[in-house]
Amino acid sequence: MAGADIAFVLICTGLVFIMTPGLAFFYGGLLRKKNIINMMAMCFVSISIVTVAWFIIGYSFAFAPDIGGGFIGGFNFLGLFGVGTDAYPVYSDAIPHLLYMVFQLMFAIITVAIIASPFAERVNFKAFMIFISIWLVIVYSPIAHWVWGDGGWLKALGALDFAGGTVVHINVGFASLAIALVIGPRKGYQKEPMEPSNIPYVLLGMGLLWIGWFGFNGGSALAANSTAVLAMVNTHIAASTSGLIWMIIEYYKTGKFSVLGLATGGLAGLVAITPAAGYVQPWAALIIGAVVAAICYGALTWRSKSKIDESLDAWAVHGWGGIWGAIATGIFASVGATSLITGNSGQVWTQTVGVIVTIVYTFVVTWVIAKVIDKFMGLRASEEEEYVGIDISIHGEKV
Amino acid sequence: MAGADIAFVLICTGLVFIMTPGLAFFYGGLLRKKNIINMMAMCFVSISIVTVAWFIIGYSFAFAPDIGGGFIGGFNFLGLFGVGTDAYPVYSDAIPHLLYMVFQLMFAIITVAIIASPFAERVNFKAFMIFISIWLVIVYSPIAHWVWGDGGWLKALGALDFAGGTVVHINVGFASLAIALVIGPRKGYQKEPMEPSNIPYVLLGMGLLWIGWFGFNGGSALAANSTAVLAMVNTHIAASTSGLIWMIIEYYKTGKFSVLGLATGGLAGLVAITPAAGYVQPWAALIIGAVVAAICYGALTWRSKSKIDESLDAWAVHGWGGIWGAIATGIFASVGATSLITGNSGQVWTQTVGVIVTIVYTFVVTWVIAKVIDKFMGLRASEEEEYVGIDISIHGEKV
Amino acid sequence: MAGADIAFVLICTGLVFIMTPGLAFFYGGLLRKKNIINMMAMCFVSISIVTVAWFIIGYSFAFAPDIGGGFIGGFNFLGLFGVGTDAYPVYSDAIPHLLYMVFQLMFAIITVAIIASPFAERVNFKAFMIFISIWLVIVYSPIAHWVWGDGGWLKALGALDFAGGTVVHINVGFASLAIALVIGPRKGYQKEPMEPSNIPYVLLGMGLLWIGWFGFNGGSALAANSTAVLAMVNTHIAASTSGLIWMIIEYYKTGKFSVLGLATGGLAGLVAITPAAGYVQPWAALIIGAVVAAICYGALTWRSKSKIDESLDAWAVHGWGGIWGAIATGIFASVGATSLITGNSGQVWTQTVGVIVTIVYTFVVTWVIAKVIDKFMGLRASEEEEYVGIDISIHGEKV
Amino acid sequence: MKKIECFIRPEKLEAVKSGLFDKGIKGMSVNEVKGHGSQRGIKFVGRTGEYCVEWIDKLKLEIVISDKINIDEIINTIIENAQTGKPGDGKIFIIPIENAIRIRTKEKGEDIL
Amino acid sequence: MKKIECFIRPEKLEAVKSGLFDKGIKGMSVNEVKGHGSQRGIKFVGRTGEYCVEWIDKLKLEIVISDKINIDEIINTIIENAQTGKPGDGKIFIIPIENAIRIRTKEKGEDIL
Amino acid sequence: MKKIECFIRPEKLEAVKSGLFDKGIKGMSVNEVKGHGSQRGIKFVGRTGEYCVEWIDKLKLEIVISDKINIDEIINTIIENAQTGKPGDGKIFIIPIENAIRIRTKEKGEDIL
Ligand SMILES: Nc1ncnc2c1ncn2[C@@H]1O[C@H](COP(=O)(O)OP(=O)(O)O)[C@@H](O)[C@H]1O
Ligand SMILES: Nc1ncnc2c1ncn2[C@@H]1O[C@H](COP(=O)(O)OP(=O)(O)O)[C@@H](O)[C@H]1O
Ligand SMILES: Nc1ncnc2c1ncn2[C@@H]1O[C@H](COP(=O)(O)OP(=O)(O)O)[C@@H](O)[C@H]1O
Repeated sequence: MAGADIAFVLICTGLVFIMTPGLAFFYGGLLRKKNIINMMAMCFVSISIVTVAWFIIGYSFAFAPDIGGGFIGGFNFLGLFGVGTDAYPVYSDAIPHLLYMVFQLMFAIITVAIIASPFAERVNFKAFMIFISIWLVIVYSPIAHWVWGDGGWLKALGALDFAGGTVVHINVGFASLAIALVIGPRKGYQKEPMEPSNIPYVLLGMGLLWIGWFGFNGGSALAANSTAVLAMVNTHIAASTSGLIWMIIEYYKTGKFSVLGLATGGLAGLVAITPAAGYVQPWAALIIGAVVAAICYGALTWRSKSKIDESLDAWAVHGWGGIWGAIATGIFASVGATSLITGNSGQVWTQTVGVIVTIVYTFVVTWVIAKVIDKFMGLRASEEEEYVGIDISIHGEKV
Repeated sequence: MAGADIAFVLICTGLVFIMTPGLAFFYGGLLRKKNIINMMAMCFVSISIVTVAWFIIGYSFAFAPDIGGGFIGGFNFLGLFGVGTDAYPVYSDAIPHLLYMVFQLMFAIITVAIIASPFAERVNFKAFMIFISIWLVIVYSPIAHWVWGDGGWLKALGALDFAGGTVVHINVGFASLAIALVIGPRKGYQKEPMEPSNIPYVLLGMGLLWIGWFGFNGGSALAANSTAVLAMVNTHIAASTSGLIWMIIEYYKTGKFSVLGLATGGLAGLVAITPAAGYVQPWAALIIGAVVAAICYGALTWRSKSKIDESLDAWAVHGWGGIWGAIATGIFASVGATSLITGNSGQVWTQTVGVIVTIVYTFVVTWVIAKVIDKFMGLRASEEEEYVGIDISIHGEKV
Repeated sequence: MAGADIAFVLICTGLVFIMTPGLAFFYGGLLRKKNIINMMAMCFVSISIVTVAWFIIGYSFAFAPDIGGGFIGGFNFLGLFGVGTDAYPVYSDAIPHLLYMVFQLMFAIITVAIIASPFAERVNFKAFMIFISIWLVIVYSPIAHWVWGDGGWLKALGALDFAGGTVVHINVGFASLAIALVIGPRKGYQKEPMEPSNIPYVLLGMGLLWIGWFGFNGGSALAANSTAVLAMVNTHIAASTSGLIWMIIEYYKTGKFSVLGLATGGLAGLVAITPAAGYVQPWAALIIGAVVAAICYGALTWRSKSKIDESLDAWAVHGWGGIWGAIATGIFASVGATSLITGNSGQVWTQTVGVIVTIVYTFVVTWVIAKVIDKFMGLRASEEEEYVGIDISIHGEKV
Repeated sequence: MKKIECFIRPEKLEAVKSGLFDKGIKGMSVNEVKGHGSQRGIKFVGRTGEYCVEWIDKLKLEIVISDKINIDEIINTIIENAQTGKPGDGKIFIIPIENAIRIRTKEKGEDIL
Repeated sequence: MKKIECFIRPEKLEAVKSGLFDKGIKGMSVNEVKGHGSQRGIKFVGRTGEYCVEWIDKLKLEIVISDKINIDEIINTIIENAQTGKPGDGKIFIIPIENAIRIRTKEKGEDIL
Repeated sequence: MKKIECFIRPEKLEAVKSGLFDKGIKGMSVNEVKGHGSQRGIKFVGRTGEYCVEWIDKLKLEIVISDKINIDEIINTIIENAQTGKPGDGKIFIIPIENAIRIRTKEKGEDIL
């Protein structure tokens, strides 16, 4: 084991942690004043619930040796049994197994927190807590297993996913879509304006997400090395470019320079570069960032005119940003991997398989979980609670 | 000296630093609007004052070689004389002495900032500044010396305190209690509602405290090694569990899911795991976290019904969380130390001694300092200043 | 290359990054409510624009081998061509060249963001974006080249600038002054009160700037070593002292303890220690911090009574803080460099030359750029936009 | 001319507004107030239990109407849209107005409403 | 019926409210305003010195009372509880009210107050 | 005595205030409201395009004046300083006041204004 790598991954874990409070502000600021606390509560409670569930079973399902078929891990790491301070060379021989576990835990937390998007302003909080406990175990853990797990089938297939484009972003994007369809739109959706109530919160969140992403992508090298540096540089370039392009597109449409556009674009860039971060050259990061702005801008525009109230656009930004990122990895990968531009045209296809299977799995299974919970306890708050605002009615608090 | 350890402890120092601004928001948000800035000012001025006092004399009293009896350090490091960029192997041979000094400084700062709790909404700011200068030198430094100092008596006794359960939390908790008794309750306490005015600030503070605590507990290993990893994992698990349990307890009492409960519980978990962080297994962290939620919940409930206006509950959360953490370390320590569960039942007793002596010392000495200052210049703002709000009347500023 | 150094500089890069969002809050909170978002937008857009410009040409002008005369770098690193994951020993053999590039990029970003000061509350946002693109390339890059670049003339002269006192602070301070003179005061300046609308934002920004500065100064050692530790300790001491002194000066003038004074003083301390951080002893940092509070306090007082609406005082704080820091380095440097106190009285003179040339260059060139842009498209928003507030009129958003 | 001042639950604003627009009202202003009345306060949750906030968020709606409009109809519209039947629904007050002027045009009197 | 509108110092709200409750007043509304008057402004402290804010935070309290209540007594209660004797204590204005309606029950007139 | 209530654009406050002070007005109060009227709403920009906010920020200015003052002059002053000529300039309403009391001194009547 190496001190430098331990130091690096440990701090990166902290940075990924801070993304979730960051998301609480990013998302919270986009909502109406009466539901800000609830959104923050969903993000913060994700930290607690995912941690406990990961401890008990989530980590084992994702990262214990495969039980056959590459679909899911076994029970070996139940209650973190056997996960100690020695290295576990299957994943890394440079850092303690516990560190790998907690780094991965932070990924699980932020993924689950992003899923708060379609629940915004109308959630039955108790149902949300139950939902995410189940979702973590039967959606997130398996997909993480496929891509990164010991024996996972997508890994075996050769799919490239540097820091979680598939596992985190496509997954959460399409899960959010499924939930949005089950839970239905907010009362007054597209009739009343539902303007963002606190733009500085959005920007604070953006700042924290951005620095967190350095840990997310950089740390995914699992070592303080050149790959980590490359990943971090690419992350920054893609986000910067995407934010700028988004703002400019919007300027041509509205004549205003929207800082929400700048932030949303930056986020899209961060998403898109995630699977590619350690595999591509900086110039490719610039292109990936520029293109994702256009793609997600289109997706978000379409969504916001549709009947689908996927309120904070996890689908448009994480889903579509993730898809483009996965494909782009197949196009541009040139560092420690091959791709279209280095003559391996099959990689795009492999990436596409990963994308499609993930979409189908997460969409279908999430939809079923949501439906079942909705049947038994209702995913939504009562109409009156929704009117008054979730903050007061469910949390007994207000901003 | 090792680059990895320097890098690690240096960054951890930064993380511990950010806890104090975090606390400013955590505490500030819990107060009425007219006193938010004052609370933040107390936290930020603690940074300045403690730094200067630490430079001049505080570090020397805490960490210079003992002057006999294990009670206090001498004058060797006055003005940081002789504290240089070489390692000082008494504390660590892996990092420069200056780095150890500044890491410890950040601990002193956050401790002093927590003490703002009983001064909330009624402080004579000038008296506060004088109070903390004295308190640092004659309460904090000696206790730090006992536990961690070269020749400290509690260290010699074999008391375990990984990252400051006694020095920081029990100490500040009972000091706050003493101050609360001297300064007396706010005008209107328990008559008028004194509801929290900015819950998002509380959550922002929580996020910063949490990531800071990774540096606090992880960095206390003073090296980028397995112990640091274990400490960090345990920190995260205890906080997550405690927050969840607290929120659930409160749900059974009120029918609401309070995010303040989630945050306060999380904080209690962070406190309780502090002395145990590098000594226990993750499963024990889970238990420590779960139990502390109940203990601190009880303490806070009792306190808030009592006549004691220890306004932000440093006593209930840090004091009681620290006590439980210290005892729990005696029960569960199994990594690099022995305890009840590994057959060393004496450790619980050793821990108890540490707890009791700390409580008595800090309570008595703090009480005396507070009384004396109160006599000479008044700890409290005038009644009119309190009515109008400390922000406007003492700082000339308002939110 | 060394893992520890990579880990360290990479995380420091993240910390310097967070300074810009921090500045967005620091600056934003000082303005009237109707212009907060605009200020944040200027800071965040600086991230995007500087990143893209740095990628294309800025880095090359600053750090590519000199094209002769020590004035500017050549075109070798255009589009980051040849800037890869290998070390580039001219700057450091411990870290990848890409890491050095991105660390420097963060410096460029924060410098450009600080320049938003004189544009506050009256900017034509489009002109701002064009302005900073040009300014980066023909003001920032050359000055960075002089001081740190391969072949830079000030470096050759022996000027000491540890982390950018000249390049960042003096530069941006006098550039801001030039812009303020061109753009003219806000409507109602010195007639209507323009009170700060969100002091907690200022403090949040301060917290982020402070921790970021650990990365800024510490990371400038480009290695996890004793110099980094010294730089970080000095940074903290200077900031703490300066904040305290500023608050006390103001207390004697107004009878109030201004937290804005504490924060502004802290910032001045951070600025002043920047060029000296790794070269001086902690006691010197204390003196540097104490003195800068008085100097910048004077400069700010003078400025705010003058007709010059350099609205957020980049000139008074960064400009004057930087000058004092540069001179102080010539007085107190004793670690790895010589100075007045170690018998090298010429160093003060060398420092002075650096200061003067930088002031003249940045002031003149910035003034010209500003004038030209003003002529062609107007640096200022229209009168009506200024009245209504830039947030609504240019960004279509409001807090 | 009369001014109708009514104190309503915040969540009823959109309904009341739409109702009034359907009756031909064109102008109105609203602001956030805190009220005391027969509604005893709202329970909020703190760190370890409930506390009661006596001052309850309400909206104050001000609508100046011309005498040509049937005021009872307007009142009924407000009541219909703001009523929940539980304490705290609020009150409506009618205040005489002597004159009204439109700033943009300097026009005076009922017709500007 | 009359409406009492008074502008008071924010820190006096609780005292005034309690005083009024003791006199049998049940309903009132309050909101935050900024005022100008004989009080010349409040001094605040900026980065290097004082500046004066002319608009001072005040609370506007609105209480509609029935004619059965002795209005002078109410006014005195307010004055007693809101007075400091220094400029800026505020003013009380009395405004006629033509009618009052309770939204919850549709009741009209003095009795709903 | 009369109360002038006017709804104006927020950016016009300082101008209106100065104008009124020049006419000898000493006291006034202002608060933030949201209004609906002939101005159709303000366009804001979201993540991918515009949306319209119907409720527009306005300021409500309240000035109680003594009958000794020429009210038309005051109204004209307000109009002059608040007018832009575009929809949304706002309205002025005149309301009768029965009495006025200064809390500090208990004085009553016109002279306290
Ligand atoms: N006499 C009054 N004067 C001014 N405002 C009042 C008065 N009575 C009630 N209000 C306002 O109306 C709101 C609702 O009144 P409340 O008495 O609680 O409900 P209800 O009318 O259903 O009995 C109060 O919160 C307050 O804002
Ligand atoms: N003529 C007025 N019209 C409306 N509000 C007024 C008027 N005069 C005073 N006020 C309000 O009362 C507050 C206190 O008034 P002020 O004149 O400062 O104190 P005092 O009544 O003690 O002389 C002002 O800040 C303002 O809000
Ligand atoms: N009948 C009314 N009652 C109360 N407030 C009104 C009324 N009409 C207008 N207002 C207020 O005046 C503001 C401006 O009015 P608006 O009709 O938009 O402009 P204009 O007077 O130029 O036609 C509105 O936003 C609202 O706050």
